[in-house]
Amino acid sequence: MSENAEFSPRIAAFLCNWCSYGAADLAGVSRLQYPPNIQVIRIPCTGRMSPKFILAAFRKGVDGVWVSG
Amino acid sequence: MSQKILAKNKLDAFLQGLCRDQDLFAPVMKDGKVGWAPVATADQALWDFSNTEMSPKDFFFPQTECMMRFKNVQGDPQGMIMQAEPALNRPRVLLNIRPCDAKAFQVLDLIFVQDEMTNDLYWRDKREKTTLIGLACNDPCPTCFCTTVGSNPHGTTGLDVLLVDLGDKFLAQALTAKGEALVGDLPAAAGGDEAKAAELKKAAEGKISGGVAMDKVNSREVMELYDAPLWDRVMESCLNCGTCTFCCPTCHCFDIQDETQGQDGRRVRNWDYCMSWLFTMHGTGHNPRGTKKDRVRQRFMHKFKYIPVKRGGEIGCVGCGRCVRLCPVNIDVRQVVNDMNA
Amino acid sequence: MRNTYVPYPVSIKEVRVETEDKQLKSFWLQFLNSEDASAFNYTPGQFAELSISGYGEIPIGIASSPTEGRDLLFTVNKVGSVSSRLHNMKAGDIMGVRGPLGNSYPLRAAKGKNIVIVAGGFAVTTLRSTMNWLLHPDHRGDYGEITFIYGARTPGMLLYTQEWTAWQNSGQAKVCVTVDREAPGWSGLVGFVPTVTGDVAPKPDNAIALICGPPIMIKFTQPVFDKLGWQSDQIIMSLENRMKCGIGICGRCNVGPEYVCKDGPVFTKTQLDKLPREY
Amino acid sequence: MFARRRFAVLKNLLEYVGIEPGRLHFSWISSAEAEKFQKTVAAVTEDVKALGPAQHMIKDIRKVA
Amino acid sequence: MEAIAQKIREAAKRLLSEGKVDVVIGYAKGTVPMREYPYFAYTPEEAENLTWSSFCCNNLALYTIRRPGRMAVVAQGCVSRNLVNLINENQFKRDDLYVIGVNSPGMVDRRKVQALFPGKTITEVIEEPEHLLVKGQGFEERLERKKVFRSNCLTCVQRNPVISDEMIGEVGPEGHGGNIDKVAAPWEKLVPAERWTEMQETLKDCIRCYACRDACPLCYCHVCFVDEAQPQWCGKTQDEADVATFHILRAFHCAGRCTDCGACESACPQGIKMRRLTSKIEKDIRALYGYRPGMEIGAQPPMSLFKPNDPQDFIK
Repeated sequence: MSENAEFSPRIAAFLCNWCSYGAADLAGVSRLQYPPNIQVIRIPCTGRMSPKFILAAFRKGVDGVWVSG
Repeated sequence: MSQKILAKNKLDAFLQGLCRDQDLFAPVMKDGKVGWAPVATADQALWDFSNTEMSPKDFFFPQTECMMRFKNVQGDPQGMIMQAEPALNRPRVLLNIRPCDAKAFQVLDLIFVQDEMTNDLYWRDKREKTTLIGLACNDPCPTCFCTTVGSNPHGTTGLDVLLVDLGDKFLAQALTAKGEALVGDLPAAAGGDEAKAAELKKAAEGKISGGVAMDKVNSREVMELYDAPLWDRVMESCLNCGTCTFCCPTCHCFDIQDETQGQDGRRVRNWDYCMSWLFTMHGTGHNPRGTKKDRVRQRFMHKFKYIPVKRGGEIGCVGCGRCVRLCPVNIDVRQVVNDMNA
Repeated sequence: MRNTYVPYPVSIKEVRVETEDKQLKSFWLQFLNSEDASAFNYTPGQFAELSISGYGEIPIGIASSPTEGRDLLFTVNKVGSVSSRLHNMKAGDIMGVRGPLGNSYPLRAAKGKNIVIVAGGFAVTTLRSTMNWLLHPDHRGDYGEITFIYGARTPGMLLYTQEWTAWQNSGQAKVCVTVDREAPGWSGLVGFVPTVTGDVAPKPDNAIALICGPPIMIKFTQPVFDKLGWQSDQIIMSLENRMKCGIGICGRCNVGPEYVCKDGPVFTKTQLDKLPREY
Repeated sequence: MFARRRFAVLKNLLEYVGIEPGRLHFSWISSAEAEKFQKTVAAVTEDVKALGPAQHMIKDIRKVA
Repeated sequence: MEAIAQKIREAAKRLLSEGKVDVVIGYAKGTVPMREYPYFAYTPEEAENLTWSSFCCNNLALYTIRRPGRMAVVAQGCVSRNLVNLINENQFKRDDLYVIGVNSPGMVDRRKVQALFPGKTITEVIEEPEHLLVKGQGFEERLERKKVFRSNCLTCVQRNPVISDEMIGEVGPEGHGGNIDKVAAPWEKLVPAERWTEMQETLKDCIRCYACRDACPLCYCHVCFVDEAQPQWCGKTQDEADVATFHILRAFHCAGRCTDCGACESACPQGIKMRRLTSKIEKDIRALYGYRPGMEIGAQPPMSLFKPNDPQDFIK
């Protein structure tokens, strides 16, 4: 990446299947625009979320992690 | 080989010569612990210490070592093909290494380099490019037992030069051609110096109080030792942690793993330890050394029976005493071997 | 001096699904460099580390015989991450092979003898290699009677069906293939390997037995051989243990002082009787 | 709800070891709140962007080891 | 100290000869100075080997996990709290356990003692009521015991066992005068960049031997996350991200359970101060949920509980 290019972060988004994933779906259907920086990982429930996932995401080089129930 | 004298006020000049074309390492005091670090002058190095906290084996067998790299792209002409990492580019000198640790490298040579197939180039390359200047122990610790496992506080095995501290000067014994080249220009020792060194050696040997007896271990069959009842007690308090194996100068087990990051990939080896249940676990779920007892027994059997059986009587222990000092539950190898020998 | 940790690059030439449960696939591998192919000199019973960059290595017995040419055959059960990845690979993909490793069946020392081969499940791989080697015109004349006993759970789990059918039809060997239970469309033998071995009753005179299979099969086959008067040094077995380096250093596959990867995987029963059962 | 306690402790711990607070976000969004989703994505992206590329906890295998 | 040791031996002999328990788990004298080790006495004769001193740094609660039969455990405050933890986590039944309670004198950090004699070899350490007499090659010195306590002992709040079936010696005062809140979470006062550097500095010598995990009575998972292979959560290398992953997650798994017994630091062959991480968690759990682990049988562990009004300012 060149120095001048605007920094475009990579964000791992852990979304609950029943809540935020549905919201993401609805946002898509409703044609709501949002930044393309998130990579969505669907989890069955926020209760499935483990700190291991968050650290693994950072280890793999993401710039931020977002967990949403 | 020649016996020379290295005056203590000439140490800096000697060290300057050593680090001209090579990387020079020596034991230093860091945060109250004795460890290895690069040095350039004599006062940076330690000359009066018992031994380094950890063994110096990671100079030849780093805890994490990249073996090969590859381009992680299937379909690219060079993709997925492993390329070995380049060899060490600068020779090294390890100054003030203890004779027990040097001896350990010779034991490991027998394991890392056996024949054309079992020929660890990573180990060999570093061994061949490293000169070992030993410092004889005049004051062995209470946990040292080198003389009872075929080593010696003034031992020369595996060293290129042995220094003996005579008070105001060192007696420098060249032991190999490499060593001769380093000390050849120093003034020759007088008969009295050698006699004094011999006295110090005798005194040092005399200070080693505890030890192990190996005669019955040697004569007993593998299965007799394996089935001996002592293991039920030895294993009881063991935590199955890796302390004893990681601090040990002769433990050499490792694991090989692949790692990828985007288009880069590497194959890397890490120290591994027989105390871990994962170490021998099969893909099917079967584990040949499934219990704590199996694993504790493996470590002692490996060092004191399996290695001697396979390597012409050489013992996989040099008596440095590190595991005795560092084991979190004080499992004392001397007691274990003496129980094996009982 | 060659760095023996670096695998030879090979490409996958052909993939074949072997069993009905699709857990076993065979891979024919072709060396990318012809000098590597000539350096890879092996004999039946040896194994190699299959290397998949990014995943790791697995030790697998060589199922092809050197008499079949330069390409190598491996039959792999899908269990861990490396074998699962391999099962997803296709013809043309690049991977690596490191070896040949370990010792081999003592076939040259057994010249002039009768040979009994007992195989169970997918442990038949190195014995396929052995059979092809023995039945090759250059070698067949050196041996007496050859008996091949092979069993699997169901007909669909039998490997190399075409090959053993051909051996059967050639009349060069006595081939007894069995499945555990009656199955539709199966007209061959039914019963466990130890039972079939007892029925075939191979004679111990001037013979050796090569046994390879799951521990439970070996456990029950041994008494059959004992009963028939076989001596421990006539019974030869191949072990499997977890391995990494494959060259007798890394410390995990040892059974007592012997490293399965280097001193084995082939041991006589006489040797194993003196070793801990850490396999 | 149990997760909330876990997240609270973890978030504090990661901040404590020097991971900037803005790198780790939590939110509750119901499946009907598409607009909140849109806004939160934007807010999270802004926060992370302001911090620049991550410096810690990254494993770089290209380094010599 | 020796009087207490004698009483422990007597109690153990009595329990074993009466057949009340199958084993007494206590400490025996180590083969090197300042190191007592976990000892298992099965017979009244073996009970003779039990000892008690200020070098009993292992947490014996560890050895009760998955151990069949009836056992007696020599327990000071922290060990008893871990026993309570294990009972609350259903690892064994209270009835199978006989607690031989002892007031903890405060255990001594052998590294602190050694640090006072750099490069010298200590050959013997003799216990005196308020002092330690340290002997070595060519030196002899008397140290004030309190100056060389393990840091966790200095800030201990529970020196007496919380459960005991038999108390050896007197119930002593609680605490050693240190204030945990003053020393816990030492990196809190730093800015983020410094915190990360401090953690790297703290962990730089880690050799990944996992002695801290293995010495900890909280760590009894059949498969630890560092050993999981598919997927592998934590690489095995010495890379700082791998080392940090291990320590952060290990600390996190102690949340609401750590009794600050210090067994991890005492076990570490490299002298790593991993309590700098766990003390933060211990402090948070107290601040957020008002909980101290292992103080009461039947208490619900905070991480398996929630209240509607739990803090959630951090959630958008």
